[in-house]
Amino acid sequence: MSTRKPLFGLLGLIVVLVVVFGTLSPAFFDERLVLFPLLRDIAIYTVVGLAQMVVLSIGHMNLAVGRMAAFSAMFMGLSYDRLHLPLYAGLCIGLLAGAAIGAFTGWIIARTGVNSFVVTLAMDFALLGLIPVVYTALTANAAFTVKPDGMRELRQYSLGDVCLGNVCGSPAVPQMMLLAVAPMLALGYLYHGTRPGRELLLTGSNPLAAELSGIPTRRRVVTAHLLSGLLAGLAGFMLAVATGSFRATIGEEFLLPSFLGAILGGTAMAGGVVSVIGTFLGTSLTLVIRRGLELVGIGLEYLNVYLGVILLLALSADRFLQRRGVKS
Amino acid sequence: STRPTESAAVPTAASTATASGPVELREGSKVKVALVPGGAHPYFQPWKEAARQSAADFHLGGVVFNETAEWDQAKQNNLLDSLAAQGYNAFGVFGVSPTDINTTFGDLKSKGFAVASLASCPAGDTNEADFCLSTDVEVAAYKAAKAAIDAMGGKGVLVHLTGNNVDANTQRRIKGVDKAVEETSGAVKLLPVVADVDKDLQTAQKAVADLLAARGKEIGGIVSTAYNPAVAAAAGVKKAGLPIKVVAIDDDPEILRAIREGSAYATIAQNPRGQAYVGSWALALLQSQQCTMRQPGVVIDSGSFLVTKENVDGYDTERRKTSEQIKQRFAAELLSCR
Amino acid sequence: MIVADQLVKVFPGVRALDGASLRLEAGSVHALLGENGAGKSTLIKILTGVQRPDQGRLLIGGEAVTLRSPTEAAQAGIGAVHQERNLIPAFSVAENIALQRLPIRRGLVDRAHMRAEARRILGLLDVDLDPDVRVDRLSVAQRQLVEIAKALYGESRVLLLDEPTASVSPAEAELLFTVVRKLADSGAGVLFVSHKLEEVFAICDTVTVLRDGRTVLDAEPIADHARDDLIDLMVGRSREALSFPPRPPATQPAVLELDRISTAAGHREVSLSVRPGEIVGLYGLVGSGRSELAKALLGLEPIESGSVRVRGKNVVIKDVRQALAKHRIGYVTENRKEEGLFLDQPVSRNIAVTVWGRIAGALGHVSPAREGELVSMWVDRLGIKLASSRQLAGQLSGGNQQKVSLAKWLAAETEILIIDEPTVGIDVRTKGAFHELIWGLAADGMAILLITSDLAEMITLADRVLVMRDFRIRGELDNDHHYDRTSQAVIRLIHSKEI
Amino acid sequence: MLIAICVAGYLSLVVASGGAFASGNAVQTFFQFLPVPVLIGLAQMIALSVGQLNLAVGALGGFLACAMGVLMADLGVPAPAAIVIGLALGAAVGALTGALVVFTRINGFIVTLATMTILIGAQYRLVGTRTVSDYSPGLKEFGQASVLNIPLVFLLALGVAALVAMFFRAAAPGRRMLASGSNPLAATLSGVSNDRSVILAHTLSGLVVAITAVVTVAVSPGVNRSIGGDWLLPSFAAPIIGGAVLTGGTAVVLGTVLAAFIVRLVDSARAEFSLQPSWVNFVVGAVVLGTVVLTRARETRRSGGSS
Ligand SMILES: Nc1ncnc2c1ncn2[C@@H]1O[C@H](COP(=O)(O)OP(=O)(O)OP(=O)(O)O)[C@@H](O)[C@H]1O
Ligand SMILES: Nc1ncnc2c1ncn2[C@@H]1O[C@H](COP(=O)(O)OP(=O)(O)OP(=O)(O)O)[C@@H](O)[C@H]1O
Ligand SMILES: [Mg+2]
Ligand SMILES: [Mg+2]
Repeated sequence: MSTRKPLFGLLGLIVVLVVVFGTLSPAFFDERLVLFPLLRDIAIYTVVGLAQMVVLSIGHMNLAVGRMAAFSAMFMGLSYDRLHLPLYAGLCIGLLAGAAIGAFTGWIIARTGVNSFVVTLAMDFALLGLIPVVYTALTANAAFTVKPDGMRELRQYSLGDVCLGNVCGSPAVPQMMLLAVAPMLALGYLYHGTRPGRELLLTGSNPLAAELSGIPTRRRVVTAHLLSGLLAGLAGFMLAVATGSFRATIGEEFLLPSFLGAILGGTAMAGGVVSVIGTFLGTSLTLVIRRGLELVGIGLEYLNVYLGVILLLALSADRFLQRRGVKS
Repeated sequence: STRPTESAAVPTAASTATASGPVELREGSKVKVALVPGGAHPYFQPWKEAARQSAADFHLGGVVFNETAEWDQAKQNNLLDSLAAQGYNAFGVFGVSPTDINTTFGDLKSKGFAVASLASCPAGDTNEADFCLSTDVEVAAYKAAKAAIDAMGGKGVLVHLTGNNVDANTQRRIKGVDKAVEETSGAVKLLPVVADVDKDLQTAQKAVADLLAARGKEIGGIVSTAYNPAVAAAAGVKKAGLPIKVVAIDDDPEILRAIREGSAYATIAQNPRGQAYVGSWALALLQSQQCTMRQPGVVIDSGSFLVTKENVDGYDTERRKTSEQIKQRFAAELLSCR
Repeated sequence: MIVADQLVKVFPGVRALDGASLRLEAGSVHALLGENGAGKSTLIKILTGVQRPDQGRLLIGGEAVTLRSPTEAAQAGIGAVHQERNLIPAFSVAENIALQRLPIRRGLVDRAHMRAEARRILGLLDVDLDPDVRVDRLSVAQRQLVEIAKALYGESRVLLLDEPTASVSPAEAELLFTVVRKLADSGAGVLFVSHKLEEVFAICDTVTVLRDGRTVLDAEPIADHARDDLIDLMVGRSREALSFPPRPPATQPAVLELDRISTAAGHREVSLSVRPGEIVGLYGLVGSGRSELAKALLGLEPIESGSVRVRGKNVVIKDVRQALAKHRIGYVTENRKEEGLFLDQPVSRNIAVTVWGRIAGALGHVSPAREGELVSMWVDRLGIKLASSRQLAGQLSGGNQQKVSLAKWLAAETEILIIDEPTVGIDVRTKGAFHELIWGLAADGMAILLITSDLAEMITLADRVLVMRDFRIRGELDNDHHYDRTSQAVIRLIHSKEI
Repeated sequence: MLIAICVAGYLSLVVASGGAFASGNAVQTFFQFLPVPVLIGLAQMIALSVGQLNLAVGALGGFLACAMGVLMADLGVPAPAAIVIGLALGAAVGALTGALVVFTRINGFIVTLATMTILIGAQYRLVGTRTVSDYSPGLKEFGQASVLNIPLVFLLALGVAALVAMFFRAAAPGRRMLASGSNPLAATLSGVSNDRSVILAHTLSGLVVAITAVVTVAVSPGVNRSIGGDWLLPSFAAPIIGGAVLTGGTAVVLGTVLAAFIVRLVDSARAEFSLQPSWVNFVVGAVVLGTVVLTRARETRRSGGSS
């Protein structure tokens, strides 16, 4: 059972869909208006998917991804608004906050042994209570609207603005993509090349056997949730930069896409199997479908229907071809 | 009835006498207007009709109504980009997130499009769109609370039901209601606001029922500044048979029906049709380079109207008149045209 | 009555069956022998409709059939005990037995009938089990008995038993054999897979031997073959003689000492010690508390009183990681499926999990080359049969899984090793190799505590044998590796009234 | 344990409200809004019993509620016929979902997510942004009716819960579903078809969602596209707090009902004490965690590993 095959399937699906949508609406290849924002979205939601993937790797879930992103973004907003920190210093503070809340959640799970679903759900509610309190106390409009230097550039600049001599990158690729590529590389290395990463997978595969093999399973549970909080925070930052302000509603839409991206990409719900590239491709697939439908001009009457149907058809076709491939 | 307040700009003020005469759109066929609400909501339904009508009346290249933003600012931004890629070049937008929408407007403007903020203005003091044509939500909420307080006889206990607590517009509505209550200097007591009950009809219904079960006897009036709680409050009060005055917002058929049968006392109707119709026209003038805004980012009130059983059948006439006046005001004071 | 003709079954990377044939006659007990990974279980899965052959035919009563599911096989009168335990933990014994065909009355499950039927079958096996108790409350051996009862449910004419005695005590196995004989005498056909050749000779009439998925001996009377012939046939070449060079008596001070340990699990006043270079056997009937003692030692069960000394120092071990990293103690579990293996993970990771701590560099980097080297070394040394080290552990044959479970702890290079039932389901040749290996480890100075229910194994390997009953040590004897003498002494200790 | 928390919670509310909470009207209001969480919890629990998830509970419920509303209000279909159509439609969508999971082998999570998206779209197609309220007064009366201040719809939900409990306890298909959920391989070897279990689970889940939709149509002032939008998380929370396991093999009907009860208690407390919504969220978080930790602490240490 190699894990390569489904990934090629996903990639193929994406290519086919891009070609179809591109034919139906040539505007699909508009670098500035379509590809750039599409890739920016893919970057953001890939990070969201990774935040879920790391907890799925130990067979847990994080229902508070969105709210952890908001929590983290709140600290970023605070440090820009109150401490007037530069962009990346604030980012670090926010990421620390995200990692802390994630680690705390993981610690509760490890200590009590209560199902991660329940703990993260409870954490979601608690943060849902906490965050608005802070925002309404500190801001007029439930958002930190200060824009530190560099925020606008980060939102708008593409690789086209990065040149080595005369060779410039593609203007279709937002610089923000780098913020997704970095954690992808880091996680890929973690899971494939290092001891803690593999221990996460084994903890997910069979917690009892992991414990009996000398893996510090509790510590791994904390690690996974810490990473999840950290990545959620990063995604919150990226979304805030992309939309304009650090607000309480950051991350409200993260929950389902976080699972969708990871699971489409081949990460197992039961734990033990992850795919970083898969998460990227799974996320891309869903966003390409949505963007394509939008460009073809589908109204709300049909948008969601088509979205679901195309997803099902595409995946069924993929499975069908795969099975044929195995047989022949 | 309610008295106009100082903060509610009266749109009719100086619009009849114009120096330059009526402005006619000369060439609208190159202008394609996209009307983009924050998501699907009964409030925006009149935009659809207005889109059709303005396209016909002003011979525009096209007017599209697209509600697929699904109340997500990132999705809305994408949608706007997609529409731009499809050739739309003028945008009337209800921003999902009032604190973020200026960024979106800025992006659109920098790409050379005409942009109007419709039905809601950006939070804060600046508006990066060419103009903002909307009800002042704070004023609308204030009027609603005022109406409820009047109906209660100026004293008693009032409750405010509203939507997403961390939305800037919700905060404005809360302010509006608070202000109306403060003006009674203690005669009316306001219970803690019940927010976050607009997600779905059942949540709203449950919140209303629990509220009535716990406090029904003391409550004299309910102001709902969101759709689902309004529907639920009208039904809940009717079922409980309590003499509570319900004042709703907007004029969805369901709410008008409640007013007709008496389960709701009044509603504050806004002017979505006018926003879309006049907005499209002004956008076309701007995008076709025929006119420019004298004062970019200006905020124009599209009007709000108290609807009770008495005027439920006639308020729309008044509203249409208001729209016409707004159009004249654009011509007279807001635009500078070649 | 049932014939498999030239079956071929291919898995990615392996030809599990490659022209395997089998003729099972009514009224006989037929042995199916072969090394680990020879394809025995695969053949049984095909006969029960769990898997479909890629080529070849199945004939029942002379007619070609296709079995599409276990239900169809059951309808054709075929019942089976599969190698892996397959019970629903939260269901009662009775319901597990009857799951194949739940009795229905008025649209609902007829529990009274189910219970009565379960009681009848358990009675047949002379097993005293409450049909209403949940299966997850049972010990490994009891579960095995339930599986056997399950196969007998529904009056099967053909009974396929895949290592049914792997983890039951000799007495219980005896009972099973009586039932099997009775069934055969009444005209049923029984296929019996076991790595315990004594059993095979005791109850089987005919024998088929598989090697690498091919039938190399086709349904011959077992009386025509000597034990060593059969082993040669399975292995396919002459075996090297086992060598157990004498080990010098262990003289160094004990590295592991338990002093009057009492645990929450129920152990009372348990004392024992193991020296470097010594193999101490812990024998007892199933359920006597040996595995739980090992787990308590590793911190998985609370120790209530008494002390544990490692290398002379009093220690409190919190978890396995500490045991491994700090005290260099390892534990090979008896329950490979639930506690030993990561079934959905590659074999390489299953083996390497204990060595990462040792080979990881900065930032926890694990060198793939280093890891691969270690893994392939242990795969070779234990003769683990696999397509590649990236194959998932769950795809290995039962015996090979057991080897992986052991390899993990051998690779860990601990100084103290507790081995719990190491050779369950392991073929004769490998068992010999295992024994040699364990012997060699002790000779190299490792302290070994061996828990096994296989008395022969115990007597082959142990220097001293401790006998446990009801969570207490009932006595200790020095082992002179003389089977009859020692076994009698052990049995006497087990059944002694009080000490 | 859950029962103790329920009773204690209810009593303390009664005491805190100075007895008002025990009054007929308050009791009726309390139970009026319990059937929906109970039923969606059960629908989810049925899917969980075979190790599946049903992300489409809310979307299917909303779609069916709107479909029945439209049938009655716009097409003039009589209420009983509309209900039968709704129930059949729910079961059919469930069966189709199950069949998709089985035949395409696509992860149930993805399949139900896709059907969820489709159903949300369909619901919007049906009603757009309007609220449909002009339907069968008889049905609405049923929604408001009660005996001894206990609403009929609540009794209906209890009846469904009892049937579901009975199904899992004593009916052969129910037992087979649990076997599949608990250990698919063992189930296969015992002649249980996991595929059939999965299809049956989705079908029943769809049917229970349809019953929820009927209740919703009966108790709501009207139906619109927001119906069902907030069901997803509660549908998981109830069975999981009640003790269900995500990997399958458990059916905890009583636990699901009690968990829904606890969440409803918090709701009522919010109104009783005019709590800020943010505080309510805090309280829900704390109560959920507290309940589960207590339940967990009571369990013997020996059973099972973590999570
Ligand atoms: N699902 C599977 N996928 C891949 N390979 C498999 C699978 N099942 C069995 N195999 C392979 O088929 C071969 C035969 O396995 P089988 O289980 O039949 O052996 P066996 O004779 O029963 O061995 P043992 O005595 O160890 O139980 C082994 O090499 C095994 O790895
Ligand atoms: N009938 C039973 N009901 C419940 N639990 C049982 C029963 N029989 C055994 N057990 C469990 O098994 C434990 C003893 O098994 P343990 O594995 O420690 O013994 P063992 O001597 O190692 O035997 P084995 O050879 O089975 O490993 C008991 O403490 C108990 O928890
Ligand atoms: Mg086998
Ligand atoms: Mg044991």
